[in-house]
Amino acid sequence: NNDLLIFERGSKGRGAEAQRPSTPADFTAVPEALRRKRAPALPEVSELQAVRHYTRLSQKNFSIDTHFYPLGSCTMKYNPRACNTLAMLPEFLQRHPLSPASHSQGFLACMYDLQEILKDVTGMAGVSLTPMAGAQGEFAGVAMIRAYHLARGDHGRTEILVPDAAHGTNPATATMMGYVSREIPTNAEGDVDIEALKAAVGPQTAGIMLTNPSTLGVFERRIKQIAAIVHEAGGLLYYDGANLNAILGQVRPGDMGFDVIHMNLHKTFSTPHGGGGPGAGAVGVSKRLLPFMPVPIVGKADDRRETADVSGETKDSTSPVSRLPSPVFRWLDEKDLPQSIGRLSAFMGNAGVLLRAYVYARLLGREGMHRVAEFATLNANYLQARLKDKGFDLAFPGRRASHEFIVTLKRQKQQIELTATDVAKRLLDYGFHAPTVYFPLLVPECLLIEPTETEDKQTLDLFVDALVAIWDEAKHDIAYVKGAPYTMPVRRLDDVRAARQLDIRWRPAS
Amino acid sequence: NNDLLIFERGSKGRGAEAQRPSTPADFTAVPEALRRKRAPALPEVSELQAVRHYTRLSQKNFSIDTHFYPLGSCTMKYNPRACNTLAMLPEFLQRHPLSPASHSQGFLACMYDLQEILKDVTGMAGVSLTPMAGAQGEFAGVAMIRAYHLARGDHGRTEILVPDAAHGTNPATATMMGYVSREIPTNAEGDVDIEALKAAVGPQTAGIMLTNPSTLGVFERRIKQIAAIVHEAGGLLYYDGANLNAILGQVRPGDMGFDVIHMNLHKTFSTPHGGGGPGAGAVGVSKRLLPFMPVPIVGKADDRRETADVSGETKDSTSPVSRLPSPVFRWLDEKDLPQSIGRLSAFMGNAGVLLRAYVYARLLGREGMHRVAEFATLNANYLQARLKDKGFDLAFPGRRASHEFIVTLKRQKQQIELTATDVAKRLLDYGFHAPTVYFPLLVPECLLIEPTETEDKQTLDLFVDALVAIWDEAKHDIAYVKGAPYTMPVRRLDDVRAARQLDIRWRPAS
Amino acid sequence: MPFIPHTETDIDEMLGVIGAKSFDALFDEIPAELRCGALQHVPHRLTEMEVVRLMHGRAHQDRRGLNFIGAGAYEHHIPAAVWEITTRGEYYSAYTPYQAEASQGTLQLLYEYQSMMTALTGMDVSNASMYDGASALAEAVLMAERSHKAGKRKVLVPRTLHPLYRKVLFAIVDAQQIEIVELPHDAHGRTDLKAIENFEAGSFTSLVIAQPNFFGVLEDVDALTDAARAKGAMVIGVVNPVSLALLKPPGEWGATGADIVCGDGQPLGAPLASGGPYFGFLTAKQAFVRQMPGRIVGRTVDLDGKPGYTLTLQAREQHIRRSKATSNICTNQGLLVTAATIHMSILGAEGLARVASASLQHTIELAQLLIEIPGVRKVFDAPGFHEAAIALPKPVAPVLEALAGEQGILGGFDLSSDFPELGNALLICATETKTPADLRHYRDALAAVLAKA
Amino acid sequence: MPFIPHTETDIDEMLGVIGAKSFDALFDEIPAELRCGALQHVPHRLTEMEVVRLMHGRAHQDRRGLNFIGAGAYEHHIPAAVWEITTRGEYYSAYTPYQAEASQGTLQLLYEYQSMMTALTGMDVSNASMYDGASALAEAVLMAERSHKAGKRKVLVPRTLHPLYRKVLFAIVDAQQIEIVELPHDAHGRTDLKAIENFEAGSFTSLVIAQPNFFGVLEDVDALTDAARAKGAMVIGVVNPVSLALLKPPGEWGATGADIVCGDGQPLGAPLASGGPYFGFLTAKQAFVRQMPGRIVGRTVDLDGKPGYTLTLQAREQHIRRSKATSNICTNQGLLVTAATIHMSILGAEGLARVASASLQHTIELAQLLIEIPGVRKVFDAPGFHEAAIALPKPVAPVLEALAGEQGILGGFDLSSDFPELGNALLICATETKTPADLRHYRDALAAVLAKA
Repeated sequence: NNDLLIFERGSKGRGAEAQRPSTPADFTAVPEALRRKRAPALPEVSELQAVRHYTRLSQKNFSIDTHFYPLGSCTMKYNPRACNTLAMLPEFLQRHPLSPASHSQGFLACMYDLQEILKDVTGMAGVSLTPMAGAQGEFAGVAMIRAYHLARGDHGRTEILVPDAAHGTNPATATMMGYVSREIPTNAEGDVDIEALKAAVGPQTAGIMLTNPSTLGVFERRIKQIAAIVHEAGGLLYYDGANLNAILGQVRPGDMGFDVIHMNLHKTFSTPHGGGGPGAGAVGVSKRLLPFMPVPIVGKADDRRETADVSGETKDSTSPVSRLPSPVFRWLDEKDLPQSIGRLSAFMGNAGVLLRAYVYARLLGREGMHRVAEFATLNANYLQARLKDKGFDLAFPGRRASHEFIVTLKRQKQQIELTATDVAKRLLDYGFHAPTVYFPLLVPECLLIEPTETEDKQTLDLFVDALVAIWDEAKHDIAYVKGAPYTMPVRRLDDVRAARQLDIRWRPAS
Repeated sequence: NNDLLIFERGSKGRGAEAQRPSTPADFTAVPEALRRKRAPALPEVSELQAVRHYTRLSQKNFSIDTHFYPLGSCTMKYNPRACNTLAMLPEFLQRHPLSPASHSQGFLACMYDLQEILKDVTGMAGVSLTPMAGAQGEFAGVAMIRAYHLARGDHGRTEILVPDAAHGTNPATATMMGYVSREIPTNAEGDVDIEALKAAVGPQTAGIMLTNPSTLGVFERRIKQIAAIVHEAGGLLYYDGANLNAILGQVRPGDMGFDVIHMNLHKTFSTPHGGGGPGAGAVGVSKRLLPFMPVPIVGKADDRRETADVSGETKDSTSPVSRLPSPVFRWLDEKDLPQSIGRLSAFMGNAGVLLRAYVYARLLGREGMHRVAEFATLNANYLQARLKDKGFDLAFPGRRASHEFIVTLKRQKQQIELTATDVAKRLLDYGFHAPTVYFPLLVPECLLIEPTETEDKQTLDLFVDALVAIWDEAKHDIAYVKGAPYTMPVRRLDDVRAARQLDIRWRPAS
Repeated sequence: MPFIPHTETDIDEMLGVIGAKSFDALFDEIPAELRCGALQHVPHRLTEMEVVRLMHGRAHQDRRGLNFIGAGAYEHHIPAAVWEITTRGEYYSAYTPYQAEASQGTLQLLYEYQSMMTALTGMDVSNASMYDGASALAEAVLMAERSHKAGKRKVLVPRTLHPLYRKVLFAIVDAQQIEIVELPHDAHGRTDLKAIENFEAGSFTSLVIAQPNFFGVLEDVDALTDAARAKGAMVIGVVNPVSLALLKPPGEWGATGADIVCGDGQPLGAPLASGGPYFGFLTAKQAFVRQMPGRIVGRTVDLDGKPGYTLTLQAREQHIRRSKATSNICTNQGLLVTAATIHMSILGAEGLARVASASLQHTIELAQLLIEIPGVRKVFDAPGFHEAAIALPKPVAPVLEALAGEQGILGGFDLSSDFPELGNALLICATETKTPADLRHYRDALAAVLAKA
Repeated sequence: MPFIPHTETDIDEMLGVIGAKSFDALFDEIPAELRCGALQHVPHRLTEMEVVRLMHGRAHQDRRGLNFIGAGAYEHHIPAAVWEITTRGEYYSAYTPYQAEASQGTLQLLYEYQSMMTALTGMDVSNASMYDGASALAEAVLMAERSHKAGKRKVLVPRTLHPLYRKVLFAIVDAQQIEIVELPHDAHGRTDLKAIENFEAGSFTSLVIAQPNFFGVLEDVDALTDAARAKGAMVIGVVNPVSLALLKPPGEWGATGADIVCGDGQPLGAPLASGGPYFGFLTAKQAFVRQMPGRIVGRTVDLDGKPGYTLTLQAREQHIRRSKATSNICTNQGLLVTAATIHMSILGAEGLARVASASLQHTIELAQLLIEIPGVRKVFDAPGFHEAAIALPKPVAPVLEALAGEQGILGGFDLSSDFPELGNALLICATETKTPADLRHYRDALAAVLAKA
């Protein structure tokens, strides 16, 4: 009964009467030829049935709110509840995206402030908030690189350089922008192979896409040298902000020499991951890329430029008896930025996510930004040190961890057949979500572990205990570990069958 | 780890910094002698720790939103989510109870409307919403009966009659009001023993407290005769509205001859049970008790009496561009009702619960009220018929079920030692909350089953299957059933030890 | 049919199984002459969409103001997480944990709540909540009568107690022949200690002490407690739970501590919300646990010896003891206790202390600002908490009306009808939610209103 | 330290285990000259209490109006249960279900979502969402290019497509040398069928059909589909999902049905919310499943043979295929899909049909009312859905400004800059949320504004 699909709970003719208009549907205004003949096979359930079904389904999930979730490269830190409740105030929810600026000053003020905050945090000259996820931010970034070269009449740049440890989105994005991506190898210490880079750059180089710290969990120490090499060749530097949490308030991409950056606000600015999104992939640019930013952007109304207040904390806006101010903020669009790469969404991107990021940024404030990186790094290095002490092999034992680090089970695999998947599945039984496994691709049997700054020491210690216990279990009974998990709603699933015998939708019995 | 107390998750000096004022506490304004010396032993946790702890704890509960919950006499029906979201609109939450009427017209309009709706539904002449639960409603009702007699100079009435099947709150309330309660027996068919009643009434009778349908799940057919007997003796009739769900829109307590009624809005009007409250125990009275109602009550502002709109659906109130109307509603207090029994709460009772009840009433409307009783009764009679068909013994086999009915396991107890507790605990493993057990007291090994109108037939059928399966299990292995539950966070708990080795608070290790 | 899942097919099948021809047949035991027809005054049904619009309109009619009213209900910041979790279906739509094994979430939470309340009040035992502070006081007085060996059915209640609490107390204990005697206050706004000394030993059952009292003045709780004790009476404390982060807990009052402590839990995570739902709390010394009304949760073990939680000492309660129960209370305020427990967990002792301290400072600052206005003065000079009585040079009611109407300022509670002896007195309150700008805004507005005619 | 649980003791112990003297030591691999000092432009931190007040103030500045704008974002009633459940921590704070066994809640829900979207669109397969409708269209065009054996890298896009969708499409596919050719519309506001016939067979890869189109006019989808098919091209439908409760699903367009269907899921439970987060949906015929971008969930079995759900066909995706992936998409709009799935469950086909029908009727009624005003007329006479183009006797922008300012009415979308050929045209929309009184209110207000000056 607990495993039925919502469709199987329904009955013909049942419905949630209070939640739908009371007047029966009238199809007559639709020409016969364009009319639907058979109703779509949607569930027919009561409100209680829907509530019960989806409440119980929710309980089958691990989540930050219920479990430690050290998924590497995903920054699964606490999502403050105030960010949600404030972004869902009725006035924010009811604002139509095409409402006039006179009806939107509160929202626009938040967006303007957020742009300013992100500029400061990244050291960039301009920020556009519209990209709807990290990958779209990457797209916007590479599109700006392309637009920059083309605007200068430089048509020969056809390649994007990508380190082999990069996120898959990097080469995929390069392809979408019509570039060929060329891999740059990583050396044994986890840094970019500088000689290989030198050999690869040239007049065909449009740019390089880098994460720093990299997906290997270490800081690229020669970043200034890399920047010089690429810039000298006429290429631009793209910063993949997936790992921004590691350096927030410590070092700024703009200062490292990057020309463009995307930020995953759902990571560093703690907006919810939502079971797979929405994200928000704001982009920041150096001065030379300002004309190419995607629109819309929030600017100040020209005639009131001097009266605006950056942080928006005028008496008016905080007083419960405030009155409406005259418009201070307005949209900047294609007319303002004629060289813009254009629009990436019909409206303003994931506005509600941006509001949440804004609330989070205000809660951290100037005082809190650098602590994010400090404690994320403290937690990662602590876990790394404890696991090393327990005999686990680190992928880069000589290095500081950034906000994440890699354990490799290559030795365990060889000795006792214990794989990264086995550990991941068994961890679930211990009440922990698994780290990222098998990424980055170049480290065998790897666990990419990112504890984030919001977890306490007690939790980290219990996680170490669990990994030690699992290794011990595997030594004594590898078959048992390979049978894990045992306490989840299902045991280990057959992924091969899922792909071979494709069953990706329910169909009504006919 | 999943079983720690919140105190055990804390660490000295930890705190949720964003959620508290940033300025350190300053004790100097408090005279030394009155100052606290040691901080109270409250948890020291982060916001994430609190969120995770209480989110996971919540998952250890059965609830309407997750399980069928046929707890007899408690009316565990679906609590529409809109009732919650609308009662929690910022303006409603921020209204101080002592705000002037000019700042409260929206709230007062809702309360006024609710009073009018409840008057119509119960057939009473006046309604006061202030009692904070059913038991306080009972208190208010008996207090009004007492005030009525005393106001007439009738000081000899010292007894309240209570049927033996009554809720425990009835005699307990009589005691609180200084009355002696006298039990009236029930006959074999579940009706009040009329001869015994006749023998019991007299000049000492202040009144009788009745539920109809009774806690036995049957309708008291001779209610008019009972009313006549009590009224002739000079007593008043009190209606315990716990079972109002059974007769909503079918028969009204006022028409049956009752002088005063309380309603459990958390039952019939579907406000949340909240793990044990809050309830709301509005009282309705006949004309002769109007002067005694508890205050405050919402009335119309005298000078605008003719302009008020009962249902409040003026254009103004529904238009998003509405302007503030002049005050239409005002509080009535002791000055308006000098004979009132007074105040039962510092302010207006459980106002937020009343708002939820109001939203529910508007969603049902005139068209929906009677369906509540119809389908609650349909579900109960269907379950009763199915269980009878499966061989279970009904307490009152010759009667229609009201919205609930009683199965007795007397025979199973005698034959195979299967008790009501055993069945209750084993049902949990089948994914169903147990019915009420061992109440009413006069039916041995009883299950008082109230399915409510919001459950679907598929669910009722699965519940029947579970009861049949448990009986079958018990026939084969009674010890196994007595060991239940097996799938809950804990197995059967030792209640005796809980009472004998009292452990009702955590203490810090000193 | 809103909230009813039955299809036509279901209805036919079910009536068939029952053997009833129609819905009417299900009600055939109800005398026909009693059946009512359509309800005449219930409005027609609205869809959820329509109700949303109606209620948004109604909410809009409740104008928002800058609030300086306290008087028993306090505007504090409530962390967003509190109600986001409290309204989860598993808490919101569960009931009293009668089946302990399927209610460990609520039960463990209540055990934690009891632990927090005993820690805060310095007492031994706590129940799982009462309706509100006022009714909790009435239950405390009844509990004292039950507990006191040679009760005289007389309780001394200070005039400095919240006047609405006094009314509720009277309404609830009136029928049980308990005499309520009022104790006057002195010129500092404190209960007159000498008034107690005039009573003979053994002549009253209990003394109620409100700390802080209704004027926001701190009572000399040690002396009052010792005085009552000297007369052989029990002591009932009525306290603001937030104040306890700063103030000596009732368990440490005088030589012995109070016997029973109660109050309104609203400041611990319940929004103002027009007065409810709030919750009452009730704690006591160990000796009185069996005289406590309401639910109590205990820790025990299961069949495997694993710890778990369950309702305990149920023999006190109405569903077992009926007319001999400690109270008629059944449903309490569980959901509010859920919120309070999460609220206290998030704030912690340090957070509560900061809230208390900021509220105290803001009220002191506000009073200081207001008495800058000619003709405005403080009524009492004693140290206080959270509230202060201010005397105006004019009748209070029209001043409050002008503040509310023109400036949207809810200026406080008018003391003049309940306490005519104080003159044109106004009770003001500024919690941690108020900024310096708010306080100045009030001062300026009041000055403007008073300057007018 | 907000959101950081470390005590001083924790910090000391942890640094000790690491063997680092200070926090700075943790960053010793970063060249010192790159380390930044304090951030200068980030404002100082606020407590939650302060942020609450700030954001309530900001929300208040976003004036509420009576909204008649559609243009790609539609104001529909969303049942309260939808977001109450969607924001439960278990959905809200989980991520992409990489560990299927610990994410069966999200996975089963996505499977149900895929089933609902295929049912609604009449297609075989669905992914688990794209960012929004506009970007989903771009992905659909790229998918068609990948799927089409002899693609000419040319797509025909009607002028009746949402102008913002056209811009997004251009921005996304521009770099891949795909030619976008605009098809004109006829006097009825429908795509000119003859324009397609002028293309040679095989000369373009795909035809985009928007149903209803941006003017709210219903296209002759059967003829358009057949015309494209006759030229050997694929058909991409861009549809409003609510309209599909009334309209023929794309799977049944013409002789063969559309090949790929996309659109914005916003009308299925996402609030207007300034434009996002919404979600894009993408469904297709079975043959194209391996060319789909984005996540797809499949049903399989576990070690015990029990059914369960998992991400499948991951070989299409960027984290496996990298530069050869079907798209760079990684994170999608999972939370919005959660809301949409619950929304569709609660409304059902009947509920969606009523929403669609009421929205259609209200727009027809509104247009009817508005053309009562002298000088106001309909731009097109063709049957439509949900939106209508109205011509005013004056320039649109100042009229809209006057309506918004004085009456709080958001009167619609000004068509005159994107479609100058239509004159002073305004696109209006009245969903099921509008009452007859609202429609009259708009009529009266517009009449008043037009009468002025």
